[in-house]
Amino acid sequence: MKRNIPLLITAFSGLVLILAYFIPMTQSWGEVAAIWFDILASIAFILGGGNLIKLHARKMALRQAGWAYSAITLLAFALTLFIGLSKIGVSPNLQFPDMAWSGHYRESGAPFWWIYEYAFKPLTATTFSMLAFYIASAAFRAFRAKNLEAILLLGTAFIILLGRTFAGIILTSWLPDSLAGLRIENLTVEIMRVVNTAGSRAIMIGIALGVASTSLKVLLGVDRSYLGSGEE
Amino acid sequence: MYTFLKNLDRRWIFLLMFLAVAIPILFELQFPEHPTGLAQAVFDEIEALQPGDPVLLAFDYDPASEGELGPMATTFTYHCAKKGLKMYFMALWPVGAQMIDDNIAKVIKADFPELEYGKDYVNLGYKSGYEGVIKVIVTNLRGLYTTDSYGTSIDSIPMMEGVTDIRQMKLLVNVSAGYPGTTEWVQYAITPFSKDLRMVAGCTGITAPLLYPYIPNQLPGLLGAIKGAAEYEQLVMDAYGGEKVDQKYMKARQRMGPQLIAHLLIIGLIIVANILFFMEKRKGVVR
Amino acid sequence: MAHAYTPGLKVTEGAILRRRRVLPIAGEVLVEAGARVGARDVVAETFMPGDVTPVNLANLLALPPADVPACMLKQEGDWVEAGEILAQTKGFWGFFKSEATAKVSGRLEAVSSVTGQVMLRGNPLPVRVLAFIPGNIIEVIPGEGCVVETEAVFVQGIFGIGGEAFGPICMACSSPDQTLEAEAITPEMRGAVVVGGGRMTLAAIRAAKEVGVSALISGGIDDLDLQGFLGYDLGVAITGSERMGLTLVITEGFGDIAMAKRTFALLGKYAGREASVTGATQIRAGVMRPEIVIAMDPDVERSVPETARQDGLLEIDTTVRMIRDPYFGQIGKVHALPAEPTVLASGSKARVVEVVLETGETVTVPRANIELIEE
Amino acid sequence: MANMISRERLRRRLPALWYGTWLLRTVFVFVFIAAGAAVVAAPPPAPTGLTAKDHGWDKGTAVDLVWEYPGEAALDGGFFLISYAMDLEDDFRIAGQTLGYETVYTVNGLTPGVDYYFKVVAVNSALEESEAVVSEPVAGRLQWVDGSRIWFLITVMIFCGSVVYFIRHARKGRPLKVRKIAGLEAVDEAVGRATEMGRSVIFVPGIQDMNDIQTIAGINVLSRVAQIAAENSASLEVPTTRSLVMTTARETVQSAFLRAGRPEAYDENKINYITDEQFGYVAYLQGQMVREKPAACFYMGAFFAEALILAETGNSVGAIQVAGTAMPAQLPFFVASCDYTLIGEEFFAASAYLTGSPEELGSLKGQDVGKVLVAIGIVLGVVFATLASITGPEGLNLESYHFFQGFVDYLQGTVLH
Amino acid sequence: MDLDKINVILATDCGSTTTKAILIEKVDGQFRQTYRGEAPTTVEEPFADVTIGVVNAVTEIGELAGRRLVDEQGRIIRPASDGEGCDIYISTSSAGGGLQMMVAGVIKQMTAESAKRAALGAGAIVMDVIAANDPRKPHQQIQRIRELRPDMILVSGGVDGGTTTHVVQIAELIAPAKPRPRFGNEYKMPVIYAGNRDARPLIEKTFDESVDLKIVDNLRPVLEQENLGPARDMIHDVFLEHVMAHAPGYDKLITWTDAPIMPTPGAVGNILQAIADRDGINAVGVDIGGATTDVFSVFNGTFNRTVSANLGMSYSISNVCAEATMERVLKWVHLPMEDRELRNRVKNKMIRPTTIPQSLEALVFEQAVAREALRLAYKQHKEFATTLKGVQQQRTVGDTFSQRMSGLTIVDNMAMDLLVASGGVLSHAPRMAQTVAMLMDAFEPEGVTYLAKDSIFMMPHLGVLAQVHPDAAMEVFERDCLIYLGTCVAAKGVSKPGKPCFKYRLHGSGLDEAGEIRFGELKLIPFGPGQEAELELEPARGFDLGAGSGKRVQSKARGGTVGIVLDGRGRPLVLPEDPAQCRTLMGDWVKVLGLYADSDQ
Repeated sequence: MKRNIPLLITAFSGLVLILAYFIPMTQSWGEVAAIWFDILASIAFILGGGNLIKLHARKMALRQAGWAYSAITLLAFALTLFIGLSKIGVSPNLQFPDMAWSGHYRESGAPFWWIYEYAFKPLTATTFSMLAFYIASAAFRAFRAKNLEAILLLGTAFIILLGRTFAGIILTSWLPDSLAGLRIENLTVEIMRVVNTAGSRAIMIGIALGVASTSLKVLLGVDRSYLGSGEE
Repeated sequence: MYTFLKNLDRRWIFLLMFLAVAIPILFELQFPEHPTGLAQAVFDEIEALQPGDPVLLAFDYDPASEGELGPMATTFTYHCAKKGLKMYFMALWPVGAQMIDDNIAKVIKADFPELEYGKDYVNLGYKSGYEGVIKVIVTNLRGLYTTDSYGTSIDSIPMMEGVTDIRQMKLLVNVSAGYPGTTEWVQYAITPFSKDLRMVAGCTGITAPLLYPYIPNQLPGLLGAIKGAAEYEQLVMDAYGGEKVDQKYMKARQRMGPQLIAHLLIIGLIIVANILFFMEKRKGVVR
Repeated sequence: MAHAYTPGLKVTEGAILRRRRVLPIAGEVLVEAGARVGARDVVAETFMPGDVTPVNLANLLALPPADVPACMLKQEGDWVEAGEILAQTKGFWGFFKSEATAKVSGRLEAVSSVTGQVMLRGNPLPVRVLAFIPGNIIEVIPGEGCVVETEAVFVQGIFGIGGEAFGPICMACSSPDQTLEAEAITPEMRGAVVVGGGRMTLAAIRAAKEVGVSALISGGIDDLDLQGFLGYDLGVAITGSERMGLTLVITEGFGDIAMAKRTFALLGKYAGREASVTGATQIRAGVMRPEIVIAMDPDVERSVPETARQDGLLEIDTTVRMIRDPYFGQIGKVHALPAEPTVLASGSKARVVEVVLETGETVTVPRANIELIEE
Repeated sequence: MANMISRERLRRRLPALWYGTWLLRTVFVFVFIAAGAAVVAAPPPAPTGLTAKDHGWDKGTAVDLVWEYPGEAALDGGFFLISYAMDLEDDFRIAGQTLGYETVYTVNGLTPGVDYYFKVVAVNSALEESEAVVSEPVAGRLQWVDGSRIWFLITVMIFCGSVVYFIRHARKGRPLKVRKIAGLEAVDEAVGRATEMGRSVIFVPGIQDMNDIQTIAGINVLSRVAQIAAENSASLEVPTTRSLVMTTARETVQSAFLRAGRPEAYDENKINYITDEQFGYVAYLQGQMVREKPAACFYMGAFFAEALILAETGNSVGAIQVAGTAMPAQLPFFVASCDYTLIGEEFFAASAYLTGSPEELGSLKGQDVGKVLVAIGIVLGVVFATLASITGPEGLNLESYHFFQGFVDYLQGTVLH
Repeated sequence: MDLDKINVILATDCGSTTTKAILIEKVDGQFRQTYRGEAPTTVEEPFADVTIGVVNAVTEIGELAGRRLVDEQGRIIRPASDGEGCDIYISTSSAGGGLQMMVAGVIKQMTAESAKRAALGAGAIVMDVIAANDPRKPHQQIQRIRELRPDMILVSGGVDGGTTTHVVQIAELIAPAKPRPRFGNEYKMPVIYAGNRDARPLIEKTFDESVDLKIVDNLRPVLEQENLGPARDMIHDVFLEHVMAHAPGYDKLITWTDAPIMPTPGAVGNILQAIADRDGINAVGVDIGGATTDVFSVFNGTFNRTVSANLGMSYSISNVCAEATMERVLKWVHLPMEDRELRNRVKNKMIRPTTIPQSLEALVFEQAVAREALRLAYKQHKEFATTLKGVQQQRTVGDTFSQRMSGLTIVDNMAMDLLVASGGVLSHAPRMAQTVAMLMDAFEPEGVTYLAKDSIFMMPHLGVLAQVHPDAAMEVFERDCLIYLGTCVAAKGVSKPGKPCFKYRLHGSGLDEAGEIRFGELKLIPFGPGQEAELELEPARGFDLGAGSGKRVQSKARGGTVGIVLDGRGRPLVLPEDPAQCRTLMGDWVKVLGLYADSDQ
């Protein structure tokens, strides 16, 4: 039973979405299904938050290694949630000036905005920018002209890297207009447009078929791994 | 030297990368841009619109990718505002709403104080549900959106009157850093309604190659990363910037400096690594 | 090099058999020297330490292993019933409390603080040794077992399947070369040791199993039939532990081959008598062959005295059997014993023997390819 | 009356449409002027016999128009201008135009079930308009099947059919073979390494939710990883970025432990939701990796910028890493930093490969049929497009050009719509 | 001991059925094997004293050599004096089934495999492998440990600083099982611990007094590296101390020998390794017996040994046919044979293992079975002799589409220089060419490979001797132990029959021949023992003779009792599906090599 009901739900909603695509009459059913999904997706946030609290509370309770991190996480979570929900420091909406909570939680200058602007934003941006460092070290380690494929890849990489900057323009600007196609910035565009697109399309077709057949398996109940079951 | 490089601690590379990025920023290195076809196409798409045409600006990125996508979002907003288009902002990323707020504050409120919220632009904010949102709003906007980002009922927003679905938009402008993003917009909005909708997009460098296959039928124009942003910025500023361009509209071009040096550094590193590799090969370490 | 041929299998009417019946591990001997035992009497018994079931409490309670001993509700040495709570975590202000129950009953033998496992040892398992042959206990090996001696008709088979079995001899074939077919198996043969003639067919084996025959003895068997019965192709001739519900013994070999006349006659003579049969075969160093033992009742009869002939001597006129193709299974008398090695058809050189077959034909075969049989 | 109101309301609601009409008109006027060399002639005669009919096999948004033209056989250099309105008094919206020799047109973008009037005007090369002919009111009807998607439906049916066929085929016990995938073979090795080293195994199921097929494929691999971890009694951690993924991963891991015969070793506290925020998640993982130094890391799912950050960190702590993703952009990063990488389709084939079940293998085979279909389509398209460009508009044989080009158009316009 | 003063060496190998003795003497300044003797082994009742068999065998040599080796008290006379005694006496032993071990590790493919390698390398038979990732449930494993009665247990697991939990878990399986040793009910089971250093105190605590625990260095200190030496040495020590001491008569024998008694297969491995080290070659050795087949290999200095317990020519012949399938066996047969009849013959050989083939047909069939037994044993060997598993790979972008795995076999037929055969069916084949054909068909050597056989199976003796007097061992190995059969030249690659495969040119030692081998063709060039010729080879495109596809190779061909075989049948060697076609093909090959009397003109 625990297995069959989700399978039925999956098969049913999958079927509805397919029908909705081909049968104009049923188009609105598809919309309903999609809206249901949106609702579910929103509920997932609560599930996530609950687990977050449980995970870190447990860590603290058992005094596991690094439980202090958990304490900080929980504190930050609670603080942000409280500030955001209670709209501290938010001025009321102009339409409803009498209602203290009618303002928007993201109002600039308010504490929540402040958290976002001065804690969240720099932190995520910092993490993202670490990519640059890792690209450099990975390139140093892994880009070896070991075989023909690697050499081709290296050559392309150089062209693209240069073509994406002013260096490429300077390096080949001496080429006459009749050879303009060989200028690095134009080569870059051509590589992206022709070579990359051809390759990407092939991969995308393969992936699309893979997606389609996996979806079909899910619909037919052949692939139940998403239910966490190998066998009953 | 050989042994030092052979067992090079990655922290040295990190240091070099830091310098490669920091120095151009400090010295404000800047280079002219030569716009390529795709940036031109994006520019042309927006240019072709008439004042008052509705445009959907979907900002699907987050602070992490703000460095890469912020400048083009800013330029898009600026361009649309200059053209007098009606702007409908929305986001599929939770923090996308902040990105919209940022741009409204930075561009519209600062440089176009005459534009009125609700009449000339509206922020529909974030909706959860990934591509599901697109699927719905492409045929039924009001099924999902009852208020704008600030909780105002959309029935009381003048420019929302008569807007039932996003097929009424003259153009979709999408700035995306991943999923859900341009791919989903193309797949769920443009492809099924190719007769009704057009779209241009800006994306991170990493997702750009994936979007090329959609060019030009599903996606007439595309801005790839900071380079694309810089080219577009150049185009927009050449056309509308006037004599003195504000610093905030030069961000993309400013960021091309560090990019140049960083790219050169990476090329250098690869070359050094390969010299080492061939030295090893000659020594017979690697078979 | 006097033994460069295979000594024959024993087929004798009057043998003094001694069988060591010992436990695999030390235990208690239940009989005394001089006692008379029946074939199915238990002569020695012991208890193997019970099965050990490890229970990983660290996993069950989601605890670091080192914390497990502190959570134990049972101590080492305690008897735990299945379903009893073994250990319980202390929890945290009453939250996150969990407990682990035992899945099996057993004595808590050890608690490990490294792996978080506890060992539950179940009840000891009895191991019993039967006398196998009826007879007298002539020696008791303290703690291990005993030696049983009896006078008996003793027949060694070449190959068997299955363990020890008992039952009255029952002849199913009328001649040693008659193939044992399914029709020959009757319901009255339930629990009997059924003797066939030549080859036993798969249908006969199946019928015998159906009827509940205790053991089936015949001259030969087809490899494919054996495979059909076992369900797999036997790779190595080490048998005895199969649980097929039926013990099979073949006396001569694989293929369409008649039982030796003497064997057939001997078994026929004792039809109706209780026999002990084992199919256990081990063809390796320390050879074991299947056996059929029909014990004499010392009070009633004397066994036929064993012929004084010394076994193991290859002489002119000795009856031998060819045990390798191309003459496999044929019986003849030694005609000559050339001393010098001879080149065989295969090209190799070996010491040979010339044999006159029952058909009168004289053939030369390698000495390795004959076995002596007692006629 | 009711009709009128609804129309009225509709019109109010559709300022965008109005703008659209306005724009189109402007453009057309622009085009007219640009057409330049105007030859002065008499206004052309009006088209006659205009009939409007609901366009079949659609969702009711199109109407077919057919009319006759009494003037010269073709309107030389001119065109017909088609427009429509809900009410005769309303402004007619321009729907489009046809070249002078075409007297059929399909109007799109209508509201189903609403009556429209259609108007056709002939315009000559001097941009002189004829009298208009107006049709009877006609409404588009919502149909059962969307005809424009019929080819897509057929393709889907063939594809699904072949998947189902091969699944059945395989269930009957016909053997199907899969190529050896090093990355999946290496799962044992990676988990083994973690066990021997007494370190943990980290499995990252991508940063997308369960609705992404890649996440599902990742969960398939997780099932295997978890089983081996259970067999090895290795510690497996699954940090997730979505709570639904966490729930699914828990179910999967639990049943994998059950399958391995070690259900008691399952600890759901090792499978956690961290945060939806991409880089918050990355920060958590990086910290975890640097502190705990896992000996095996699996990255199976949809990845974006975090791919390289994670993989490089894992590489620096000496873990065996196996990645699998269908994100082409992240593949090079994974290849450079991981021991094994499952590329795109390999990743989707993982579940078939790992279970070896006939259903899964059959569906792989069905996928191959899909590929054949695509290949046939590509070859046909390329061949015909090439032929069309050879025979060319100015080329050898106009008739065959029309045939080829027609095919290409049909392929592009209808089949691939 | 002064090696220069050693002139007479006596060596025995106490096998499970016979004890073989050889005498090595210095003749004209060179060591030669001069005499050999044989006697039944006397470990079991009624003698129960191994030395009786040893003395019998030695006495036989003494009589043959006219040299008194055993004194009145039945002891071996040492040192040698004129016409009496020997300088060194050494021995190996595999009596009573050899050294039987159980090994344990954490992961079957990692530390447990290393432990298995250590045990096999030391000459043991591995009865079972216990691992943490064993599919058997813990209580089943415990049951298994209780059923087995190994001579000793080797426990490994965890790298240094790695897992302790799993190692202790393994110990917690073994300790309550209370394993009993095979010999002697009263003595304690020796357990060698060669795992994670950090777990030592815990291991000591887990195993109580009931076992005799020895601790040596971790055999896998890190996953990237194996350190088998200490464990192997400890196995030898324990073998002597415990196992030997409890076998009847061995206590005496130990005092007689001048070097520790080694398990027979360990000694064979030793000599092969020594020869490969000295000459810098890759060598493979095989010993096919009645019940088991041992394969030894040394590739790039790494020694590996496997025992295929159920692949043999008599006791296990039925198993070979079952594993290989009769169909496959019959592919090697050029005579028509009937399936049902053969099956029964196979089983009859199994139950009467001492018989020998009398008819040609029987010999052909037996050699066909031998090919399959060898092929399967070699396959198992290849699967076992691998690079280490669990090693982090360093990838570069060039590897995107060729992700090689670790744990690949190190056995490379192309790199194999020497293939040594021993065991009844190989060494006692009526014609040497048959041995060559069996080796070539079963092992499929590639490139240029020397084929040899062990004349009288003296590799074990020489293996021990190599420990004491390496030079003597090498000399005898070269001169008397190995009988060179010839050289096999085979190209790797597959093509269509009749297409060119490779061109060859041979010159030297009175030989000057050139020609071309076509695909599917086999050619024998007689070339006597002790001769050497220059060999120039030019493979066709798509064929490899060692230098890469289509690249020229310069090498040396060695003569032997058979000669030089040029093999254009392709590698891998593919036999036709159709049995009739296959039989014709075999008939052709039989004719070319002159394998059997029926093909002689």
